[in-house]
Amino acid sequence: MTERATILAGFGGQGLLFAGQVLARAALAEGREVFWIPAYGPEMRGGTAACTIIVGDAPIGSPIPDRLAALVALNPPSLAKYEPLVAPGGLLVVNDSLVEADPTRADVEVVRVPCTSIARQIGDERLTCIVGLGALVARRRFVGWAAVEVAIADLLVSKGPGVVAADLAALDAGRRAATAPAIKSVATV
Amino acid sequence: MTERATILAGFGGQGLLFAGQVLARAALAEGREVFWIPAYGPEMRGGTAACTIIVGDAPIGSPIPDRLAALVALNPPSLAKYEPLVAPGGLLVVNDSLVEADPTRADVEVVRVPCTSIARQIGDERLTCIVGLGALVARRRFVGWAAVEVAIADLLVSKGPGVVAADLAALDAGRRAATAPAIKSVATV
Amino acid sequence: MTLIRDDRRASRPSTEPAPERLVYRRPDLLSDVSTHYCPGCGHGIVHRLLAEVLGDLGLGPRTIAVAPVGCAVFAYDYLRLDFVEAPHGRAPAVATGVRRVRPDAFVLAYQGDGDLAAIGTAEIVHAAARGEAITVIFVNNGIYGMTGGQMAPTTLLGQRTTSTPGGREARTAGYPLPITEMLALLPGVGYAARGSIADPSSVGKTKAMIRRACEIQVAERAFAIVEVLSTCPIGWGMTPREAARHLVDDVPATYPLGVIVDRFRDPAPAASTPR
Amino acid sequence: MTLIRDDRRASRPSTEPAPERLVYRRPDLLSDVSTHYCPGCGHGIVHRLLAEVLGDLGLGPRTIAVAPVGCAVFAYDYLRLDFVEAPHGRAPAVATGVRRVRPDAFVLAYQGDGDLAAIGTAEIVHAAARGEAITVIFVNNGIYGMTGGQMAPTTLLGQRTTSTPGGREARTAGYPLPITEMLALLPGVGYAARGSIADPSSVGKTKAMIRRACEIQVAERAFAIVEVLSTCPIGWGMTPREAARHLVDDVPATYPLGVIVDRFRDPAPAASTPR
Amino acid sequence: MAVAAPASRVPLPARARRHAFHPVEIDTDRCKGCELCVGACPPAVLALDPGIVNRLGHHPVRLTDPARCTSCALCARICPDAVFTVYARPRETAR
Amino acid sequence: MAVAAPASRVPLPARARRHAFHPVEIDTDRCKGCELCVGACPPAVLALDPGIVNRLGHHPVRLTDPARCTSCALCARICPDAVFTVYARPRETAR
Amino acid sequence: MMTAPTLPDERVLMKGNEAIAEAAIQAGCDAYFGYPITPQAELLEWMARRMPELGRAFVQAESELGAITMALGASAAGARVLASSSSPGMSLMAEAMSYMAGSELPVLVVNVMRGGPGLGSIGPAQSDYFQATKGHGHGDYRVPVLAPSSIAEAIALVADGFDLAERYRTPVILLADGILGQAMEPVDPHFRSLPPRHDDWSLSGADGRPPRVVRSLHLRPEDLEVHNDHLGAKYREIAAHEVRWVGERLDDAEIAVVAYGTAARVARTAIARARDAGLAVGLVRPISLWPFPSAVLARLAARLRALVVVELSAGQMVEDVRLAVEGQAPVFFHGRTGGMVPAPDEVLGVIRRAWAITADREVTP
Amino acid sequence: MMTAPTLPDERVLMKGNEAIAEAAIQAGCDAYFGYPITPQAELLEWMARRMPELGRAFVQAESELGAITMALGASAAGARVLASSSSPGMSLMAEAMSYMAGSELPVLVVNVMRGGPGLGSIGPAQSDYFQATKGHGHGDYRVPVLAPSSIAEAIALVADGFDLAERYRTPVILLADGILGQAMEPVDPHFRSLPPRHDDWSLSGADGRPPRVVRSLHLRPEDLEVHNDHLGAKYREIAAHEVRWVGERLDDAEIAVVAYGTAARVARTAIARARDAGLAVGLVRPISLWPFPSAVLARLAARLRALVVVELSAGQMVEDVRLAVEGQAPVFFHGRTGGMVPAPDEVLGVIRRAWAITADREVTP
Ligand SMILES: Cc1ncc(C[n+]2csc(CCOP(=O)(O)OP(=O)(O)O)c2C)c(N)n1
Ligand SMILES: Cc1ncc(C[n+]2csc(CCOP(=O)(O)OP(=O)(O)O)c2C)c(N)n1
Ligand code: SF4
Ligand code: SF4
Ligand code: SF4
Ligand code: SF4
Ligand code: SF4
Ligand code: SF4
Ligand SMILES: [Mg+2]
Ligand SMILES: [Mg+2]
Repeated sequence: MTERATILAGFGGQGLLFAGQVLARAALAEGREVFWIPAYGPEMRGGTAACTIIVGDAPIGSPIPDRLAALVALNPPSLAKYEPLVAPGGLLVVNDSLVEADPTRADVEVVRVPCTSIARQIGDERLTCIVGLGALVARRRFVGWAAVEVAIADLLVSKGPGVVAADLAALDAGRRAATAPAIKSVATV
Repeated sequence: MTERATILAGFGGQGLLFAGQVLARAALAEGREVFWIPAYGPEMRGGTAACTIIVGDAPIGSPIPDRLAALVALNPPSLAKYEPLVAPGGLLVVNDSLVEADPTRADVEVVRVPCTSIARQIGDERLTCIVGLGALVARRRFVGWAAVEVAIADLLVSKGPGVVAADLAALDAGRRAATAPAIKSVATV
Repeated sequence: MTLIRDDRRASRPSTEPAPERLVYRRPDLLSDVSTHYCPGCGHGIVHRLLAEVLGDLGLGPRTIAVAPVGCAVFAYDYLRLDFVEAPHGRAPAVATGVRRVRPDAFVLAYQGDGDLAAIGTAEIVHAAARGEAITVIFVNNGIYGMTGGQMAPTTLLGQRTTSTPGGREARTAGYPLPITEMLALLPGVGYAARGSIADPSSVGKTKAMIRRACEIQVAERAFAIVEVLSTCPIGWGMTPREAARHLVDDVPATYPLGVIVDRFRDPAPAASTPR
Repeated sequence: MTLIRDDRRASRPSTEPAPERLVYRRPDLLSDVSTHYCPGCGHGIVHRLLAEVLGDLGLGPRTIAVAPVGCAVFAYDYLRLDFVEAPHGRAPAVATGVRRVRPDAFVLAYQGDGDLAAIGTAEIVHAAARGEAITVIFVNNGIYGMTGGQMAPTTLLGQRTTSTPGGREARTAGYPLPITEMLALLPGVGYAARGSIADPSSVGKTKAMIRRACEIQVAERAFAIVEVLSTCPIGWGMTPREAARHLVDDVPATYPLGVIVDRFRDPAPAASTPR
Repeated sequence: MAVAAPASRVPLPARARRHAFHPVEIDTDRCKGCELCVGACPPAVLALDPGIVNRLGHHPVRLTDPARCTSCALCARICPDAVFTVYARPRETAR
Repeated sequence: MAVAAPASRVPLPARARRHAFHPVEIDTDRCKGCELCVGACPPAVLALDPGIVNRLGHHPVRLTDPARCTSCALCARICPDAVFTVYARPRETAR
Repeated sequence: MMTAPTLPDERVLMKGNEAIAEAAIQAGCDAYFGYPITPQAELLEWMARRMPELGRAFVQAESELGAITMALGASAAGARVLASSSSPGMSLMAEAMSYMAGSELPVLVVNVMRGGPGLGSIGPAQSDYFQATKGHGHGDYRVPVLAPSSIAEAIALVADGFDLAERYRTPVILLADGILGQAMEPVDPHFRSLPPRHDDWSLSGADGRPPRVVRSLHLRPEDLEVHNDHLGAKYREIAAHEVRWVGERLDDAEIAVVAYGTAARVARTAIARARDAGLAVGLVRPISLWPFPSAVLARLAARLRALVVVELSAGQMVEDVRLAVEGQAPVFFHGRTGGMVPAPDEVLGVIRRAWAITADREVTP
Repeated sequence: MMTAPTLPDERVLMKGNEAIAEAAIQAGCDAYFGYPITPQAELLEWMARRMPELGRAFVQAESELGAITMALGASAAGARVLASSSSPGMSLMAEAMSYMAGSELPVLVVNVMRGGPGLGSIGPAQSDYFQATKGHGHGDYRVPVLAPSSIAEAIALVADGFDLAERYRTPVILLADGILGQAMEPVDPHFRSLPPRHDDWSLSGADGRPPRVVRSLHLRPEDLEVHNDHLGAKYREIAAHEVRWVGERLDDAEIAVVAYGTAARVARTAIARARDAGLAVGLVRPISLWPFPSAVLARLAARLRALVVVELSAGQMVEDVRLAVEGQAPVFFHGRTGGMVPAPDEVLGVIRRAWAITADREVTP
């Protein structure tokens, strides 16, 4: 199967749904099949939130993946809830700013990125998930990097170049954090 | 089968439902099984009305009889509507005051009784159907005459002796009309 | 003799010349059949008034009417108008659906008091709140006629019905509902009035109200309602003449007659003292 | 410093001695959990006031409460009271059912404005018309919070919501519904008032209204309703503080604050001028 | 006693008006005998006809004294069954 | 940057009050950072703590200057999350 | 009509609607909520008179929505509750029925069925079978449905219905039709009474105990699934223990007519005529429509030459018969709709046709 | 979310609720009536923005009762009408659905199903199958039910739904679930448009023609039966001509999974895994739930070793499958409820079990 499923999960206000849309739109631009779905519901408001994106080369089957290619866990409950779904060899991006605990899985690749801190440094906590997305795409090319950048620019065109620039900066910071050896080593702490 | 089905039909205001109850209660008093049902509905209000009574010796089967032992038709539409249901050899009491037409059936016993005129003479058109009932019971002892009289007295006990007397008079007038040879001959006109 | 002059107008549909010396004849918009209504039932009078007014205003061919569930469910058999049947109480919503897709139609809803003031409370309140451009004829006979004379929200205190055999008691069965006064509070309501059909003179005034309620829809595209106090001799256990007398003597104490609001004549609603 | 004195009373449930110098503490009837409400949501304040008043009056152990469908659906998780969940809009009917079989209970219905003033219009009107001895807390935040910020019947003209993206227009979406004024017309309504939770002083006044609405049920066995103007920062697209400001500055022009009727103090209802 | 009469028999045919003036035509077959018109008629010239039962089972109303009818049409105004057609007395007789 | 703290860590333990008087206890874990209390506090001694993200994901409110707090309880009156416990200054210090 | 309250010793004539109402009263019904509709209005009217006399709760609600949610509230507060309506009104109760099933509230709801769809007619019908037994409200739930075929049986099933409702914490539907509602039959006036309702979950105020909550919301799907599993287990238990049906003349029958309620009475007359004509025909009369007597039909089907289903509908219960029979025997259907009731001779005709068509089927009665 | 109105040439990502709304608009929907409810609120919100832009009718009603009866009125007046809701709101539409079926009014109604019963959860579910296909409202009527399994298919079925509704003068239900409503998928933005609605019975004012009446009342049972017979004939015609289903990998299949909508997607993934594991499994995906593809299942069952039914319910469609199969092959069922969705591996497990249990059944694929 060529389907690759990703879950982005954390607090509301971390920009999860938007980051998911960026990923979906990038896949669309590449002519791939894609499926995007938020965890919807009132309990999500101000509480936890999540978003699933499945990218594939044929129409997507099951909308609820049981074998995740990647998980971006931006707060502690998300890690606890979704870690078991990650397929062996899958990627786990953990928000080092808010998640103290270490993942329990040994058969997945873990990347710790201080997504919240980075987002704040760029100036907006709502960029947290874009940072995570940068880390994800840096490590798993489910979609091309350029397609992601174009998707951000397209989706934010009405918000003006400043916003686009901030999002691209967050994306890139995530990429750098996920590829810098210092950060990578966190996974083994 | 020991079930005997009767339909009383005519205008609202002729006392159909009450006459039906009299018959049902008489049967009950005799320890028989009985089933009473009005044709219910708004079209009945001020228009035509009907009431079915089935008397038997075992629990009553079909509530809608297709073989009537007797029909009391107090206005023209009733005769037209229910005449075909009368079983061969059945009894047909026709209100001579309002029904000009003759029944078309040759295989039933027809009795013409001027029910409305008799009721008026007694003083209340609402007695019309009791007159018809008198004629019916005179010719077909589905229930005993005494049981009918007792039923009338019981049902009207709260209305006072005057009302009971009027009803009994109507009942008896119907009996007499149905047994007087002059009236009976109408059936053959 | 205003009444007669009214009648003469009513009997002259603009399309054909008035027969010489004709004072009153059955309006053309009434179908040529007998109604199923009980003797003396007020619905017959209200139907006739509607036929007269719509005829006078030439609205018949533009009218889409909504029939209620209640004794007037067969209104479509008696009025020569396009009709749609609404589920019990939903006539104002059905009328809204019609209104929104037929901007040129004259939209009429006919409802009884059980239909409008009980099960249909939400629909009438919100059609009024939206200022839906419809005309509602609300026939209040203080009872559920069709189902056999049970209490309606409008039933008078003390009134015996088949579901208040000891007379309506406020403690258990609540108070009569002045729903037209409630609706009159809403800014979307262009016109709200209460008439009666108790006697020929009331009938004439009610006709004028119905006329105004129709004109308001056409001219102002606002919501208009006429509550018509009516009789249900059968449900009330009275002769038609007793019922008419009761309607004159007893009912208006709870439901005062008159125009409650006419926002296109007098933007401030008449002060209404609810009981 | 009435407010503080109020608070001190609130913090002293009659059963245990007041801790020395305590000015305010979380009322006992509030459960020891976080709510799911968004930051700054007015429901939290109203819940707290209810907990305080019921605690003050010692009504908690007698209360059977009815939860609405709306953001406050989880009220039973936050208030230590017996609770039954009503289908959307039917809380007054559910409360009626409870009322009729539990004469000794204190019966409370909590409803949002979509719940009470839209789908539940018939139920609230008729519970009020019956003079059902229940107390209704009606949280009017002018929007459907739970389903994502759509227009409610109470939404202000011009207000943008997810279902009035260009702002509510009377022509197509109708006028704000002054339902509490409508209810106040009904003789069965013992008490109807409108408060707000915009600032601490309004909160205090609202608490007094809620208290009166509870007392009326107990003492007079009449229907009582308090409409609480509240905020939905998420639905309004505002920060909680902006929302509170909007509630002070803009909302009362459409929904004036104050007691609309208190039939056991002043049998003639206060003249209310609806807009 | 008369039996229910077919529609054409009882109401006054319109033509008849030309000969003896009748201010009121009554569609007898539709009358339900409610007597609202009876109560509304100022000169009291309407009454039920107990000798007739119409197709609906009612005793219909009858104009008892055409000469005293004022053509006021109050009967028509109140009749729930729109049974009446009312004519004013022709000018030559009326004035 | 501090990670979300367990409930016991941040709120001022009740015992502490005996030593240094703190007029206001804040159940930090339940605070949603709405700032309604911040706006309502007359001496403006409440503020969000940007250094903390609590279990709900919010920056909770903090009493910035206990000494200037008047124990007016307006914060408690407005807080939708019933986060506050307010004490009046003990007599010996207050008067 | 008749006044039963005095409880005479002999049989009395009672109208179906009134008998049902009085049966509920004798069974200890604490509260009634309804809204007028033909052909069940007399039930409400009986309650309007009797309940206040007895100091019990009666409310004529503003609508069926109001009535059924009042019932919901009263049941949650611990009362034994009756509500009643007829077809269009039942449709309006769909949402609340689903809520009550989800909240596990015992309420007995009477549907005196009339012709549909829509406003239809007020004649007797059985065309709400699907609604009662399957898809009325949303979600996975079932409601026990009891269908009397005489007024005496209706009286008995009222008490059974309350009993079922309370034992299993579920709404129960008593499914009658216009004929049963409007007819009078002799009944023994000594109706069954039940001990007062008792439970440990209903609401009375959290006085000296933790608060109780009655609700159908379980926002986390995980929780709702657990709840649905619990409901499912309950439904399986009901299906295992609460099937009710009556067989008549089945011993030597080669054809079984399957019919309930009024249709079963017509069938009984037709069967008598068939027997007179020498045809070995019997009757299966389901009384519980859910749970449906599938097992008995499956067993019978194996040895019958045919089944003939008679309904006052276009064919609803027949689906459950087919589902039970699973092709083991041919299933014939005869239905009348809209308020029409088949005549016994009409049903006899269908039996004869089934007899003729299946003449060469081997059966071992 | 995305704005489709500009109709770009390439595929666009659209949220299911919004795609359904836009598809209706492109298909020529004249009027929309709705009431907010999760998880279909975005459908209403899309309409709130787009319909006024286009000068078409949009009303957020006071309730689902209001919405569906506004739809009734607008349809009677000749408009192409969409209404939408989710499970609890659908329950409130039961009476009006019955009226519209009786009055033969074309309206497309979307149900974006959520977990029940009662308030339940807002998670995706398929537990309104019974309601949609059988007993929703009272009386003998049926409603065509179309169940998409992807957003692109939902778009296509919207136009088909209007078309069916108008050709047969009937309400039609589009049965989706929370996942289809909330998800985004790429779609071709060129949706099908239909010619304007046309008929000779709807209301416009009796101008120069006799008055027309739209109604469901036929008070005389004789008349109502004639009307029901007419409806029945129409339903038989629909059943004969409008069955829609898709088969996948059935040629050599020994087991067929039967599933619709979201469950079918899970099944597809499970079937792929089963095939990887060497099991010959195919998929029957009903698209029209009524009329149900019974004939094809009956045909298939004769040559399969088993059928596995997967639903997001406690078992509803499975009854129709059993009814179709009539015991020719064993029918296994797997359902999740309350908003839970089975994982593909879970379904794979059921397939494996069915495979194992039926190992000794002779089949001729
Ligand atoms: C949903 C529903 N509930 C109840 C009924 C029964 N029903 C028919 S008419 C009616 C009320 C009639 O009262 P009203 O509206 O006052 O009209 P009236 O007959 O008095 O003119 C009722 C309750 C119905 N048809 N549908
Ligand atoms: C029958 C039904 N229709 C719609 C809904 C969806 N719904 C849930 S809450 C709600 C309205 C909430 O608004 P409001 O009552 O104002 O409460 P708030 O959330 O604003 O406090 C709606 C429409 C539902 N649950 N049931
Ligand atoms: S029952 Fe009442 S409202 Fe109905 S027709 Fe008879 S008199 Fe009129
Ligand atoms: S959506 Fe609005 S009403 Fe609901 S919890 Fe959030 S702020 Fe409060
Ligand atoms: S027109 Fe006037 S006077 Fe003549 S019958 Fe009629 S009411 Fe009487
Ligand atoms: S008012 Fe009309 S129906 Fe009544 S008695 Fe007079 S003519 Fe007949
Ligand atoms: S008690 Fe008053 S002064 Fe102290 S923090 Fe609260 S609002 Fe501010
Ligand atoms: S009002 Fe309450 S929740 Fe809001 S910031 Fe202040 S303490 Fe926190
Ligand atoms: Mg009425
Ligand atoms: Mg709200």
